[in-house]
Amino acid sequence: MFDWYFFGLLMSNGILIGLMYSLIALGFVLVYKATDAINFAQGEFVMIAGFLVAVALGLYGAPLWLAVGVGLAAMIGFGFGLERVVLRPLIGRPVVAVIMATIGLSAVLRGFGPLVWGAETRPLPLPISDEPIVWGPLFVPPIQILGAVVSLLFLAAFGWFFLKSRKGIAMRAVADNQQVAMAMGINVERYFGLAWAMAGVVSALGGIVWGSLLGVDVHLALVGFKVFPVVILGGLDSIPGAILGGLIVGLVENVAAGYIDPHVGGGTKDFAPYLLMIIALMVRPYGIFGKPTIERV
Amino acid sequence: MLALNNIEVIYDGVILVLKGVSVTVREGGITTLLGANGAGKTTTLKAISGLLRSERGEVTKGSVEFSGERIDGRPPHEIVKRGIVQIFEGRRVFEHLTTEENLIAGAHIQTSRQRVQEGIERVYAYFPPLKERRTVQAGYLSGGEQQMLVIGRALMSHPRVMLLDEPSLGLAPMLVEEIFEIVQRLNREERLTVLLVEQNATLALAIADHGYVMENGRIVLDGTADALKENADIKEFYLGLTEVGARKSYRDVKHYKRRKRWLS
Amino acid sequence: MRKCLAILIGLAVAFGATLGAIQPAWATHDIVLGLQCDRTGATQTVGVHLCPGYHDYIALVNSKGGVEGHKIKAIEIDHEYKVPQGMEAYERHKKEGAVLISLYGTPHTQALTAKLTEDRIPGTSPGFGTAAAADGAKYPYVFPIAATYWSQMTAAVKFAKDQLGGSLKGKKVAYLFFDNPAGREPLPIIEDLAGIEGFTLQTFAVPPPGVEMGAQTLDISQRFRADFVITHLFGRSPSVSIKELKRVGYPLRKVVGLVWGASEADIEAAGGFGAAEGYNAIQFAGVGSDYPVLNEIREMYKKQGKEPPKEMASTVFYNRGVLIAAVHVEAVRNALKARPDGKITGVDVKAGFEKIKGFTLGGLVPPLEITATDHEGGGWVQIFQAKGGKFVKATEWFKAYPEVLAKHIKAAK
Amino acid sequence: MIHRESGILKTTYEADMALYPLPIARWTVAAIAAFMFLVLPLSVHEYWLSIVNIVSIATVGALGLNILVGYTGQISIGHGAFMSVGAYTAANFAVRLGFPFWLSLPLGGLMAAAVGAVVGIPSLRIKGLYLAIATLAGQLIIEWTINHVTFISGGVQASIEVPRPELFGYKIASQRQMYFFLLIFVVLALVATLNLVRSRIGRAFIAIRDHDIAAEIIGINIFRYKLLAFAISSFYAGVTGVLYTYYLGIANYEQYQITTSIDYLAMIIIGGLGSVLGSVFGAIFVTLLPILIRFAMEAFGGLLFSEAAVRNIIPNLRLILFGMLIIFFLVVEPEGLNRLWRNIRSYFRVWPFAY
Repeated sequence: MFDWYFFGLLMSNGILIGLMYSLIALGFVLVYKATDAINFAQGEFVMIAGFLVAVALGLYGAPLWLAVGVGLAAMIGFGFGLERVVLRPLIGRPVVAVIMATIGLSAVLRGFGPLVWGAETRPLPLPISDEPIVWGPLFVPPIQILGAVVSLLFLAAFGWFFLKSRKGIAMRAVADNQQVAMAMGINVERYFGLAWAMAGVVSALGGIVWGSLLGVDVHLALVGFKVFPVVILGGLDSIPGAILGGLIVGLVENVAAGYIDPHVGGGTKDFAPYLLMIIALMVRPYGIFGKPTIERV
Repeated sequence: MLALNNIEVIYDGVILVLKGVSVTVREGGITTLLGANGAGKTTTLKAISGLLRSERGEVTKGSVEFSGERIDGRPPHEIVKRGIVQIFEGRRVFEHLTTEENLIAGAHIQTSRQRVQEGIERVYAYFPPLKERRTVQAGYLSGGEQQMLVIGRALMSHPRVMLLDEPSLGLAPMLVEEIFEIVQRLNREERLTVLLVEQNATLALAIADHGYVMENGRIVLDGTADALKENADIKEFYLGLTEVGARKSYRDVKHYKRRKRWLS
Repeated sequence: MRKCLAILIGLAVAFGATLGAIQPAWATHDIVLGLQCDRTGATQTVGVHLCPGYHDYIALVNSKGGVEGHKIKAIEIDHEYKVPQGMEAYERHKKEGAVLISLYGTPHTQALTAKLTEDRIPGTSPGFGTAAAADGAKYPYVFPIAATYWSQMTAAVKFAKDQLGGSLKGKKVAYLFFDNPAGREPLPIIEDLAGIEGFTLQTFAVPPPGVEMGAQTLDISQRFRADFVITHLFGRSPSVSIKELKRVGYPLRKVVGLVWGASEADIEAAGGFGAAEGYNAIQFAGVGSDYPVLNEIREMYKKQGKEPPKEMASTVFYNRGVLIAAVHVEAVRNALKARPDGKITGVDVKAGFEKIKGFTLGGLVPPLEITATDHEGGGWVQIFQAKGGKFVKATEWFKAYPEVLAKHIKAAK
Repeated sequence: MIHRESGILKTTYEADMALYPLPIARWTVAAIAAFMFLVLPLSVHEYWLSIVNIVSIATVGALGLNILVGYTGQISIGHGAFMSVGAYTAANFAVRLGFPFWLSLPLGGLMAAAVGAVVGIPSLRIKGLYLAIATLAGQLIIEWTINHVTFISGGVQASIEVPRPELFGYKIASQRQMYFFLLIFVVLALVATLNLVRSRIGRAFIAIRDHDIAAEIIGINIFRYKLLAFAISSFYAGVTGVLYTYYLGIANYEQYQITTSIDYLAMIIIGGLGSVLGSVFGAIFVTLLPILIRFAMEAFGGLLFSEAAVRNIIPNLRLILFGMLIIFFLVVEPEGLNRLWRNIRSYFRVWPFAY
C-alpha cells in the first residue's frame, strides 16, 4: 500500500527546502538578469555573509539586529566593489571569462574566510527554536519556515521592484539592451553595481538562514552547487523561475531519496535534479521561464 | 549651439573612422546629415552622444561643443542630462518591456514622478496609436509604432537636441511621411533642435534647413537645404534625378569618381 | 613592457632567494617526520585542529630534550586533499629525509601505499585509509594505528546491542552514511553483522555535499522506524544529521556516529550540546582536556609566556593529533633504542612501531598493541555521549567481533 | 620559441604552415629536447623531477581542454570526469585482463572520447553558460556512476590499484623512470596538437569558435565537428587520467572532481586560450604556484608570523593568490602567459635597440 503519510512528509520537506534553495538562487538570477554575468561564487557569497554575521554575533557579541545589519551593509559594499574592480573590465568579454573570474573569486573567498576568521565551524544562533512546529501530521522546523518566508518575501519585493518601480524598469531596460539604455541616460555601470549589491543582500539573508541551519564554515559554500539545477530549470533570468526551480529541485530530491534510493543503493538525490535539468535543456534550451535570445549572423 | 570641430574617431585603437569632421547644428533648426552606408554618419552621432565608448571607440582629435561647453569624453548619461538624446536606427525598443515601461525608462533622468506622468501624456498626444497599446510588450508592436515609440521615448527626457538616425529605414512611405511630419511639428512646437541622419535625401532636405553630405568619414559638401537640392551631384546621386532628358555618359561617372577620390 | 620585465626578473630573484634559503634538514641530526595535512580542502575543519595537536606534542617532546637525545622535526605540507599534491608532498618529505610519514586522507593513503613499500618508509593512516591495511603482512609499511572503519563499525553495532538490551534480534538498524568510498567502506561489515545478530538493516546514503537530508531522516523515523541509527558522515553533514533527526523526533541517544562525525564543532553547529543531548560518538582518542599530556602542553605554553592555542578547545580533533604524534614518537623512540647512533631509517621505525605496547599516555591513547601482523593495534574505541554540556565517557576502551574483522581482513585482496 | 626571428619572408603556403618556420627553430627544438631528455633528468634531485612529472601530466590534460575551449569555443566543466573515465577504463583493463600500459592507455583514451562525445551532444542545442552547466551535470552523473557501479569501480572503496607500468620487462617505478615515461606522452601530445590545429579539422574548430552559425553556412558540419572536438579533447583527458593512474598507482574518482575540472580551466586561461604553448605555460604555472608559495612562506613567513600561524597562512594564501591570479590575468592580460611571452620576445627581437 502506498504510504500517503510518508509521501506528504516528503512533499512538505521538499517544498520548504526547495524555497531555501530558491533563496540562494535568487542572488544568482538577479546578477544574470541585469548584467549577463554568471556568478559561480554564489555559494561563497553566502559563506562570507554567514561568516560576517556569525563572527559579529559570536566573537564580538553584537546584538542580532546589529550583526544582521553589519552583514547586509558589508555585502552591499562588497557587491558594489566587486562590480567595480572585477566585473566591469570584463564587460563584453566571452562568457568563459566571466565564469572563470567568478571561479577565481570563489577561490579567493574560500581562502579569505578561514584565514581571517578561522576555519572552525561557528554557530549562528537565531532566536528561534529548534523544536519543530507540529501542524497536524506535519512537523516543520522554524528555520525552514523562516527561509521559505524570506524567499517568498523577496519574490514579492523583487516582483514589485522590477514591475513597478522606475529603478526596476531601468534595470530591465539595461538587461534588455545596454546601448539603448545608455542612450536614454541610464548609467548602466551603476545599475550593474546595484545588481551585484542586491545579490549581496539576498546572499546575506541566505547566509543567515543557511548558516543557522548548517553552522558557518567553508562547507557552507557548498550550497552554491544547488543553485545550478534550480536556475537552469527555472530560467536564468526569471525570478519566479528561481522559486519554481527551487520547488522542483526540492521535490525531485525528496522523491528520489524516498523512492529511488532504496532500490539503487542511494545517492540519486544529488544528480536527479541535474538529470532532469539536462532533459529540460534539450526540450527548452532556455529553461522554463527563461527568455530566448535571437542570434543573427 | 552644437558644434563638432574637426573630430577624428578611432575604433579599437586602430580603425580610423572619422577623419576630421566639422558640423554645426543651429538651435531650433533641423540639420540633416546625408551619406551612403558606412560613410560615418552614425559614428558622428555616437561621438556626440558619448556612446562611442561602449563600442571601444574614442574621439582622438578635435572637440564636441554644446552651448559653449566641451562634451566629448563625457559619459552618455551626463550628455542626456545636458539635453542631447540619440535615437538609434532600426527601432531599438526594449522588447521585453511594455510600451509604457519603455517610456518610463526613457524618462530615467527625470526626478519628479509628476513630470514623468506629464511626459507620458505629451507623448500620447503626439502619437495617439501608442496610447492604445500602452500595455503591450514593445517587441510585438508594428514597425511604425516602434518608430513612434523610440521617438516618444527620447522625448521623455525633455531634450533640447534630438539626434535622429534614419527614421525612414524599413517603413512604408505613408508612415515615413507621418513620422517626418511629427518631427517637423516637434521642431516647430517644442523648439526642438534636430540633427537628422538620412539616406532618403528627398525627404530629409524637404524638412531640413541645412544639410551636410558625408563620404568615407569626411564632410564633402554642406549648405542650406535649398542649395543642396540644386547641387548637381546631390541631384544625381541622392535625389535620383539626372539633368532632364540627358543620357548619362560613362565619362560623367568617372568624373564623379575622380571628384570623390580627390575629396577623400 | 619594461615593467613586465622588471616584475619577471623580480620574481626570478625571489624564487632563487627562496631556494637558497631552504635549509637541507638532514644537515642537522634531527629526526624528520613528514606530516601531510589538509587545511584548505574538503576536510579542512579536521585538519586545522588535528595538525596543531601534532605539532604541539612534538614541541613538548623537544622541550623535554627530544627522544633519546635527538630533536624531532615535523615538516607539515598541506595537500588540499588532492592526490597529486599528496604525491608531491611525499617526495618532498622523502627528500628532507623523513623516516615516517603521517598520511592524511583515504585516497592519498591508497596512492602512496605502493610508494611507501618501495621506499621502505612507514606511513600512518589513523581512522581512515583501507581497513584491510590492518594486516601487517600484506601492507608492511602502512600503519592504521587506530581503529579502522571496520573496527569502528563492529564497535557501533556492539554499542547498539548493549543499548537495546543485549540483543538485536528482530530489531531495525539504519545506517546513514556519506555517499563516498569512505562512507561505504563499513558496508560489508554491517551487512555481515546483520546476519549474525539477526537485525534488519537499511542503508541511507547522503550524497555530497550533504547539506540536506530531510528525506532520509523522515524515512528512518517515519517509514522504516529504526530502533537504532549508526551514522558515518563527514564535513557539515554530521551536524545536519543531528538537527534533522531531532526535527523528526528521533531520540539522539539511539544514534551513534563514527569517528569523523563526532567533534565538538559538529555539536556546536547542530545547535550546541543542549540541542544534541544524548548523541553518541565513537572516538579513537580520549576526549576532553583532562589528560596529563594536555596539562603538560599548557604548561609548556605558559613557560613561553603564551596562551594555549585556541585549537585546544576542539579536544576531539586536537587530541587525535596528539595521539598520532605520541604514537609516532613512541615508534621513533623504539627505533632509536635499537640504534643509539641516531641514524635510523624507515625500516627501523617500522620495527619500532611493531614494538609498541602498553603505552596509554594517561588514558588519551587506547591500550595499543601493534605487532608485525596487526598494524591497527587492536582496533580500540571509546564511546562518548553528549551530556550536560560536554562529551562524557559512555564506555571504556573496547573492541568487538574480532572474528568477523579477522575474516574480512583475510578475505580482502 | 625562444630564438630571435625577424621579418616575414614566406612565399608559399607550405612555408607558412610549416611547424618550424625558420631553420633556427629546429635547433631550438633540438636544444630543448636535449635538455629535457638528458640534462634535466640526470642533474636534479628526484623531488624536482616529481614536480616536473605532475606538470607533464597536467600539460597533456591542458592541451586537450584547450582544443575544446580555446580552439572550438565550447565550455566544459566536466573535464575531470573524462579523466576518471580514462583512469578507470585503463585500470580495469590493466588489473582484470593484465593489459600492458601501451594497450590500456589508448583504450582509456578512446573510452573517454566516447563518453565525451555523448556529454557533448547537448552542445548542438545549447551554448555558453547553459552548456557549461550541462557539462557540469555530465561530471556529476559520471561521478555517480563510477561511485556506485562496482563493476567499474571495483568495490565499495571505488579505487583500483594498478601495477607499475612495464617496458620490455623493466618496471617503471621511481620518479626518474616515471619522468621519461611521461615525457614521451607530453611530446606526443604536443606534436599531435600542433598538427591538429593547423589541419582542416583545426581550422573548422576555429571557425566554429569564432561564429558557429556562420561556420555552418560556409559548409562546416558543426554537428560532426563539435562532437569531434569533444571526443578529441576527452581523449586527451582520458589519457591524462591513465597517466595519473600509472603515476599514482591507483585509479580513484575522488581525485577527479569539479575542483580538478576547474584547475584545468584555470591552466588554459592563465596560459592562454587557443594556444599550444599557452597550455604548457598554464600547466607549469598552476602546478608550480602552490609549491612556490609554500617555499617562499617556509623561507620568509617566519619573519612575520609565528610558526603555527604560518602553517595556517600557507594553504589559505595559496587559494587567495590562485584566485587573484586568475582574475588578474582575465582583467589585465586576457590572452594569458602566452601573450606575455610573445611581448617579451618582441621586446628582445630588437633589443637592445628598442625604438
